[in-house]
Amino acid sequence: MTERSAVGIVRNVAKVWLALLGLLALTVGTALLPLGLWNTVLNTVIALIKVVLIGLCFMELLRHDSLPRLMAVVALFFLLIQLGQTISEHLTRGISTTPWTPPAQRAPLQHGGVDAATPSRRAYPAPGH
Amino acid sequence: MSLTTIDDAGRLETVRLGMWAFLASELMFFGPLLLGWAYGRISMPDGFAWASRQTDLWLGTLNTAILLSSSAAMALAVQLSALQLKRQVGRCLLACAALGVVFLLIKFYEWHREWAEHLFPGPDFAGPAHTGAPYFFVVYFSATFLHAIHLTIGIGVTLTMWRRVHKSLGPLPQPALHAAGLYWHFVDVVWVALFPMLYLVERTP
Amino acid sequence: MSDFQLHPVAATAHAAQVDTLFYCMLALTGTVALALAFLITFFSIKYRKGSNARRDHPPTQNRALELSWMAIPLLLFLGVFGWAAWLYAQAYQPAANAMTVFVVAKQWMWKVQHDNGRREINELHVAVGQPVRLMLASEDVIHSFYVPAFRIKQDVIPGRYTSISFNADRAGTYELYCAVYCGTAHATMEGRVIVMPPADYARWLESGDQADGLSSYGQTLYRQYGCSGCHDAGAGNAPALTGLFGQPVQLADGRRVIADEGWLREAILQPHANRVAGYPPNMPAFAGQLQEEELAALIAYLRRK
Amino acid sequence: MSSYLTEGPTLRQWLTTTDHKKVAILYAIAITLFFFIGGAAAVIIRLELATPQGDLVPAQTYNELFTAHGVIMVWFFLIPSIPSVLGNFLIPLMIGARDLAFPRLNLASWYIYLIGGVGTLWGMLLGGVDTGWTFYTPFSTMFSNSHVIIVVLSVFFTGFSSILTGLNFIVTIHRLRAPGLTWFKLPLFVWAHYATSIILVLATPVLAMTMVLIVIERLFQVGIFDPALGGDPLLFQHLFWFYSHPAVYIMVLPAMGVVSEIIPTFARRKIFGYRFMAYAIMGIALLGFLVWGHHMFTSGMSMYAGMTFSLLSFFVAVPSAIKVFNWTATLYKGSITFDAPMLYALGFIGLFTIGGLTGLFLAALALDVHLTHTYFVVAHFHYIMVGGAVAAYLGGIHFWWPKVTGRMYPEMWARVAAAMLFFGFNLTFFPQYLLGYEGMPRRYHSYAPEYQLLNVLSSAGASILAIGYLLPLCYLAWSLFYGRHAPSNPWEGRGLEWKTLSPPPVENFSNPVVVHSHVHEVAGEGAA
Repeated sequence: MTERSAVGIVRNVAKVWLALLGLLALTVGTALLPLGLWNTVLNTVIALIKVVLIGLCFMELLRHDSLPRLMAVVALFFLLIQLGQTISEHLTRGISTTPWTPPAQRAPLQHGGVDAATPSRRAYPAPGH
Repeated sequence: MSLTTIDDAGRLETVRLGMWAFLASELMFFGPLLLGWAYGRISMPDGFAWASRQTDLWLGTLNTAILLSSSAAMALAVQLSALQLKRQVGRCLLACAALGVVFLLIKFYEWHREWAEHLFPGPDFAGPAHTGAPYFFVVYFSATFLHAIHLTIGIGVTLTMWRRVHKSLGPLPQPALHAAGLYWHFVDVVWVALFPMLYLVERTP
Repeated sequence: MSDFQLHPVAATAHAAQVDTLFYCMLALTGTVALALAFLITFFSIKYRKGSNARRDHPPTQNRALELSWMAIPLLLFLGVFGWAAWLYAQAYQPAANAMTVFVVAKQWMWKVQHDNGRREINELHVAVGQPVRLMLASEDVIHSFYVPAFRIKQDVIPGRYTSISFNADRAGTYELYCAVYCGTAHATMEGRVIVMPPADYARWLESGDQADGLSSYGQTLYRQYGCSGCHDAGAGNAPALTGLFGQPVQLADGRRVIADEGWLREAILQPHANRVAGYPPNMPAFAGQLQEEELAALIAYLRRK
Repeated sequence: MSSYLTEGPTLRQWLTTTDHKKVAILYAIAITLFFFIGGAAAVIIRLELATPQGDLVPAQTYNELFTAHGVIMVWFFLIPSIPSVLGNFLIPLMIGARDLAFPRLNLASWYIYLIGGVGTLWGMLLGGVDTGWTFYTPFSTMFSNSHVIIVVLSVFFTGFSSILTGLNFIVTIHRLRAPGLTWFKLPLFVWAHYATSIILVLATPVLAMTMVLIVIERLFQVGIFDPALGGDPLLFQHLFWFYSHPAVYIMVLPAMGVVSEIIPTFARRKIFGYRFMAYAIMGIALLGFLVWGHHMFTSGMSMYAGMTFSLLSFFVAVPSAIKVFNWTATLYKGSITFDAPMLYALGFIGLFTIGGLTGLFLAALALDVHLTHTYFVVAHFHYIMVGGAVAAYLGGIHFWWPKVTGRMYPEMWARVAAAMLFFGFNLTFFPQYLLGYEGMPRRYHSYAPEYQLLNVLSSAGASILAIGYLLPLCYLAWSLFYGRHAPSNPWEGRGLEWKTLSPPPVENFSNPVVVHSHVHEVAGEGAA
């Protein structure tokens, strides 16, 4: 790290802090608009910008040692793998009940959500000792 | 921790690397909650939107601002420590811990209200039971509670660092300060992700 | 130690195809394993310490060799993958004329509901050469419907339908197992699939306790629960259900779905999340009100309607 | 110079040590204990299965036994075995370091492990758990009446021991290598532990959180995985296998590392294709994260996801194949002796190959539909985990026994034990492949009579296996007191660990280590 003055440090941190608060205001502001799914997309993008700001400026990911950067990237990569593979399985699940139907007959998504109760489930005795 | 072959600068990088490995692990730890949320957001959008509207937007926003500010204080403490400004570093640490405590108090108040409004999932849940709203609140309470535990640990660590800085006679303990700072910022990063997930799903019906 | 046999009975065409794949893979992997065993034994003897084998210039690297024993297995693997995936897709593809049978699993029994209302427990009677499509539902934990002689297995999950198809081509009695651990008596959650010649099957279907057909039981429920009040009134505040089954439906949230068993089940239990475009959201949710068997009956009725 | 064993000999000093070598021994004692507890459960299971009727123990007890066997063997023996014992002891020695990067954290990992282990045993003593080690929901959260919470929390807790060990290894391997010891001079044992550590650090927390979610769902009866409140049981399986499939590589990568040290040593030549071996290790660690769904082909998950997972599973077999071929090629033009470690290593190659090849059957979709949830799977993963990982662990224990204890083990007995384990193992588990193909589901307390012949064979093999495991316990204990004193380098090994005394001094090396050329021709100025 290069030698810096205290004033310089305070000024830099203050800039980042104000940017973060600005982004917070932006994300809350857009959340009040009825954009449906786009709310979530916007929120995610803004949150990512905030995370990157904190990572680079506060957590000093730009320091000369590259290993922490590698760690952060690898962890994010595997987090996305987990999320991506599981969610894509979930989204394509309904299709599997009628596989290989010609495209004309195939609905884009036949899945109606899995949130249903099985009514009598507790009426049957659970295994006991 | 005796390391005979590593000088101080090397020690700092070793500790930073160790801390980052730990944070990578912590990030994956929150993964299942993120996945659970994404699953619910996709398959039960209405329930999630309804449930998200029950959270207190203004307290959540305030809390986010508080945590972002605490992170800035922590960043100041860590960066000023390189200049050996002992008093200023101590004050920043104290401010950081204090903001953390305020965050927790507000969070406790929110939980208290949500409990009173029967938003805790269970037999007397106040919302539509079969729409995914209870599922949302499972994620909400689990995530905020786990975050609060992390924050409590962070406050403890920060106060310990403050004591060490306050009492130290020699140069400031750079590696320990950096580690504490990284941990604090990570807790902040988690909240930055949780805030839109829990408070901002669809505020307007 | 009765009936010991190394090769399990194959009672469907699919089972025979799976066996072919199995034995081809056995030959392939067996060759590799034997070749390795031979090489290790041969080297061990030839290059044992003190032997007078030549040991000049032992290789430490050979890129061509390494790349070739990466590429060759990879190509073989891709072939095996394609073959197995194709067979897998076939197994889940029900024939057009498949007969639907509802199977409800619970700790620790299999309850079977035939189309004509005939019910059985821990037994499933089917006819030789009649393609069958099973709709599987669970009332409690995860179970798995496994018939080794058909080489099929499908987990049965609470909260939604899963399905599997088969077409038995040999009369006989075959074991049915629960293959996913489901609690204390898991090992005794067994049943039998009885494959009969068509004539015998027809006789069996008509004999026994002649309950009402599954769909007429469904019709009773349809009236009982007040479905007919809106759906048959033609008042326009609920979609008509006649001829609906198997047709595409446009939903209010923009999705287009096929009205199959899985979707109908969801639409009955969670009408708001599955509202048909152009209709008001005034149907009550039946989640928590209907038993799996009642659902099966309702769907069987809608199928006919 | 005094050895680490004579320094600080009181119990109190042992329990507060931060010396990586002593912590390794603490681990060795603990995991040996857990191995024999888990093994005892297996003995009762095999006795019960000798007859088709469920006549030895009640069904509920049987279910608790296979759960205890699985939980203890996976989390309290296999996962910590090679990394925490051999890795802990050897990584600093192999890279010329004084200790791990965070020695106190290392001791803390052991205590965390121990607390988790005691918690699990406590849960078993209270009456046990009947969910199977996979804790499938909603059975584990809504239906089981056994002590799920305490065991699940213990597993959660033990996870942190894994994470901290992995973190320690990563930092140590990055930061504490001796000058001149570049990445491609590292022993493959170190490479394997580096890859393992990445999995430990990144996969274990997912299991930990999944366990927390089980506790939340069970405690508050809210739906996360239970469909009654909108949950999805398959979500649990995704999360569980996201950890538990890479966990297989946590067990087997270190085993590959051990074998990659033993074979060149006893063939007296350099390993064939060092770089490919190192790449293969990293490749397995990476691909191992992408294939968890192959445990769920019949679970009702999406067919397209099934095909993706199946394809990726075939890819992960390629680096494993490279390793087997390269070990075999290392024998070519060697000068081979057949001491006990080498017998274990050769046994490892054979058993791992069979386990790996049968894994291909399970990766193939249509075959998996028939074979999954049956004894075929049981046989497959025992070939990898017991035939592979445990054989390599025992081989490694024998190989480095002189270095760790300063004593030689009795060679003849060790060879007998290695042979007994090989034959006992095959007799136990090969019949289970046949049972699986014939359709016998796993976790069955009683079974159809036509399966009895193969079950009897399996139980007979298990009795040989049991003696094969007790034998090393006896003669290794004996050798601690009566064994021949070991020289610094009894096997003419070429790694850095052989350049110091047996047993090593507290500081590991008397002089700082500098590596000049390839690791196998070290000109380090270690103690001598």
